[in-house]
Amino acid sequence: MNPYLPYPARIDDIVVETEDGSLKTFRLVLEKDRDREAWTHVPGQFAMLSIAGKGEIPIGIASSPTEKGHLLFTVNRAGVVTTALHKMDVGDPIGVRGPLGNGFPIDSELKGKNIVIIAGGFAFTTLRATLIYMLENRADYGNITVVYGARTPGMLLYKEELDAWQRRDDLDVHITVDREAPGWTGLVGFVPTIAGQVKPSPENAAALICGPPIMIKFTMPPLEEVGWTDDQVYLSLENRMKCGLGVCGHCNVGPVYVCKDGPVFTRAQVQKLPIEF
Amino acid sequence: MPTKNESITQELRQKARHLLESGQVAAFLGYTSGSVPMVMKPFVARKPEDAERLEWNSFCVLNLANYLPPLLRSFEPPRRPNDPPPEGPLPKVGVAATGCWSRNMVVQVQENQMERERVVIIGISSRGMVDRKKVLNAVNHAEITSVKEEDNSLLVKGPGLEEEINRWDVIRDNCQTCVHPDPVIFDEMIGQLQGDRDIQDRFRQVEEIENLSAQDRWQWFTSEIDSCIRCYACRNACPLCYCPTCFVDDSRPQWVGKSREPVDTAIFHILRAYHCAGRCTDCGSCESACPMGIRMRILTKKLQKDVLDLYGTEAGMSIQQPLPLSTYKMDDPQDFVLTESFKGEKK
Amino acid sequence: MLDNKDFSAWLSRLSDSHDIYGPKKTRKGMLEWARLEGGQLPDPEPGVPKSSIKTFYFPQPETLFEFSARPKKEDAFRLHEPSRHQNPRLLIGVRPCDARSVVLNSMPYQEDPYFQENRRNTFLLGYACSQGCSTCFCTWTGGSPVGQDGLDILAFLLEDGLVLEPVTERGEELLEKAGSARDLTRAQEQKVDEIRQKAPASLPEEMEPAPRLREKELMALYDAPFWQELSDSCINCGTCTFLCPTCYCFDIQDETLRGRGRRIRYWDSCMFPLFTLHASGHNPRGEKIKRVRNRFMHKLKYFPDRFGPLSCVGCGRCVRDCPVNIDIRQVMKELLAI
Amino acid sequence: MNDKAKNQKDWEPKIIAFLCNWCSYAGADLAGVSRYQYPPSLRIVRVPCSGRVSANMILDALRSGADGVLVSGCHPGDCHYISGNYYARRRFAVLKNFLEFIGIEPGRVNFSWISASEGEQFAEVAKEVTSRVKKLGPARHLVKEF
Repeated sequence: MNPYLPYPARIDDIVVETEDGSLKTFRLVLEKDRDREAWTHVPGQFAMLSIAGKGEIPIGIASSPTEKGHLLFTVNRAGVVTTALHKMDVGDPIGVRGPLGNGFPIDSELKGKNIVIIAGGFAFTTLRATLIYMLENRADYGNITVVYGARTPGMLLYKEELDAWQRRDDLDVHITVDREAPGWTGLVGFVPTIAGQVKPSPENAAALICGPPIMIKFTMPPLEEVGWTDDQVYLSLENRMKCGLGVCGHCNVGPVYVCKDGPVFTRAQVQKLPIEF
Repeated sequence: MPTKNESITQELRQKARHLLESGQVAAFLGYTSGSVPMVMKPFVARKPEDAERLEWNSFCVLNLANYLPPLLRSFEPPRRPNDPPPEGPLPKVGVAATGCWSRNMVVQVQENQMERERVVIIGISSRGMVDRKKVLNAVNHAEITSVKEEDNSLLVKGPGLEEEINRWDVIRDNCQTCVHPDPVIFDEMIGQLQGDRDIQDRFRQVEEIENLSAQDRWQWFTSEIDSCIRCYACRNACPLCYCPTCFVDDSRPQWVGKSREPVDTAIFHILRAYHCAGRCTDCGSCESACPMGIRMRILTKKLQKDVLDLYGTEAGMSIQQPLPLSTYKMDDPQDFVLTESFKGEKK
Repeated sequence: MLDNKDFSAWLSRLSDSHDIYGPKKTRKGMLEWARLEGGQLPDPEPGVPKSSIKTFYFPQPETLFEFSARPKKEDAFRLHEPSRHQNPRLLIGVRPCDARSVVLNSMPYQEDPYFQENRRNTFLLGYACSQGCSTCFCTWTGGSPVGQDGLDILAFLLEDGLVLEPVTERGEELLEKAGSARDLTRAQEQKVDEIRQKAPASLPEEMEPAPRLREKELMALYDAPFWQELSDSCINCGTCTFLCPTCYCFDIQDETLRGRGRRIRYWDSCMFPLFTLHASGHNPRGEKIKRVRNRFMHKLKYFPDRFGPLSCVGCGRCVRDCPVNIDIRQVMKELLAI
Repeated sequence: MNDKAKNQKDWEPKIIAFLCNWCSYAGADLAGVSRYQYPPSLRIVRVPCSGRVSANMILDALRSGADGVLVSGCHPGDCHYISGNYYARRRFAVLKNFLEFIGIEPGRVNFSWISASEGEQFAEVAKEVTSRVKKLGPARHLVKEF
């Protein structure tokens, strides 16, 4: 079994997520029955997407393992590979290598806990996977609170699902945008501010926080104020990755490899590392 | 009786200490010795007492100008690319400079990599630096554990080895053919200026290759670079190579493969050298830094020769004189242009 | 015991079925790996060749697979692994430090099919060092100038030939084909014993830094003040990394050429700013000091924390060839003093 | 291109021609409109100015398998950007010598000035460059292979 060989896959559907077109969600289907059946992942894991002649990029898996038959990846257009990917059409061939990394501890530490999901911008992707998974296994978790924000209403991901989640009564959802916008009737304010207003209780709880470093930095003080500790907070790190197997050396932060030991770490773990992420 | 370099060392320490003590500079950039004979460590003295660690000898082969722009930036308040430059005078840095190093500083000023006002240059007229590889060849690659330097000789010792080598025999090729050993800009001098040297065959190495057939030249070029491990020591030792993203690292488009394959290695060396055209001062840093003994300096020397032949100028001789490839004349030679040679034929 | 003539004859026979390499002096006078043919012997110079043996395990570049370079066409991801039919390789004159690097590199490369296949396919006949060089320090890193780690056969060079000791089973099988081995004379036996005893003594005293560094607190080492001076002199080139036998980081890239493509991996260095640069422009190790520190911390702290030993075999190549004389021995001492 | 194709008698070289938008590209256009015959070996890349053409681009063409390169711009004095071709002239003079110094055959990399009105001239240059490159045979030195 050669871990460097991608599974052949095909683009099954493409959704333009944001108003500026910089984020698209790709629905991929593995071509071989064998690969499709063998595929299993944990929310929070990622995979390497391969475009022949362009290269590979690590992308968080946005679909939950409970969504069978396909994989979702929400991709920001940034470098060589993502730009090429954004130019691709439904039906185009693509390679998938993975799943890689550890994922959120959905079946261990998080089980039975109240869950607080805090996300900013396009870092929501693997948290979407987590949320879908938890909703499918609703009884395994306590209260679920979601705080999700983007710069503008048009930059929010998964808009239809957000609407559906807001209507559920077993879910406490707070969607916010940075500034007032025409037609927006929801919350206005940065994610840390809203998280401070929501004041989630740390009692038997875990927080999963994904977003730009600056958002994470300012989200922590209001949480700490109400008693959250670093080992209750789960973060997902992003570093440049190449092999995804903990060999090539690109993604190390001190002694850990983000691709293999992570990308999910508790904040307590992260605090012990050099700030190289 | 101290040797010339010992005297220079003393004076350098004294001047550096004074600059640091008086607060004229925030740091002084020089050399200190390390753990391996014949390899010196570029060293930043930040406190007056650090000045005592400065040393000057014939093994100061890397061009200190290479360190200047980043060192100066390290004393500036952090800012983002589009932020305005900070107000008020910024801390200065002192630096020792020979002829070629000072000329590279001129180029850096011309290319807006640093400001002349922010460096205090202690000029040293160069007596030439020693090529470690020549010394190793002289003792047939025996192990050397210590080298003692006199004004005109090196006493080389190792297990079962004790040999006196004539210093000039092992001076680097670029220093042997150096015409301008004196610093062209400086604030203070150590010792005297010696004036331009009269070198008859300064381009001999280049001419030898020019005289080969195209096929033999290609043979020479490829065999010269075939041991390249693509470590980029030549590039990183070069004060001209300051691009935030080097062409070898460009990904859109990717100009050159990054692995150790002959074509990619060749293109790397061609473009690296070519990017130095009209800017290179023949300081020899690239060659001295190369762990594999590649004489890539011959490439830049060829460019230097042609620029001199065609446009009559050399890089870094004065801040006022524009770099030869950043300027032009209406009547620059153009026999190489096809349509011009047609004209010639028609006449 | 084989005399040089028999040794050469044996190599000559082996070269029908094996690709044989050994250190030879180049025209520029440096010792470098070269293909040995027709019973040629390696040059018996002391010390390690310029390049390490990692290029045999971790070629520059290694083709991971090939594909059609038409990303939007049907056949884009019909991958084929490169054909890797090659003769077994025999490396002669490997120094014990280099041989040990293969063992260390195997730890992170445990599940790497390319590396492991190269390992299976490469036989190492080592030469014990009778004398350390001034830049050698294998005894500091858990190795020995007469060490066997990673070797298939260990040889002691005597004036009139070599004493060959099998280390692995496959080494023994190879040796069986050597034939015409003579029994050791008393004097030869004594000479081998003498090398075994005196060689380690010619090197710096053992100091077992690995366990001591493992005990130290990571961030205390990370925040040590001496990194600044180190980074002041460093030019951030890849000389140390690329000559180092235990630097194994790589980059992966697709190359395309007239409709064909291949995915290759090739050496990369944590000294290069691009190594950690995100597509967004953010760079976790954007400053030189962080990169310099990372290389040493990886070798001396991160790797030992993960796998036990240092990721360094004390071959001294980086010490010998660093253009600015950054010396890992001094870094070790600085770290141990914290 | 594989060796088999290269050995064929009817080998036609591939020549990358970097033509400036304002003069040489228009000149090439005029050559076509005026029905001047020239060999089909040129692959034209339109660039804003001959000053835009860097050594990187020329070497990239060779690396990708071009048998020859032509860079053509406005006549000195006619540059749309006043001085682009003057700078280019210095750079190319040095580059051409340098490539020959490392063993690239003279005639692989060529430069010319062709104005928008010189259609015939363009055809002539195209013929000349093609015949030079044909004489040299397929490029091998800097062609990437795997």
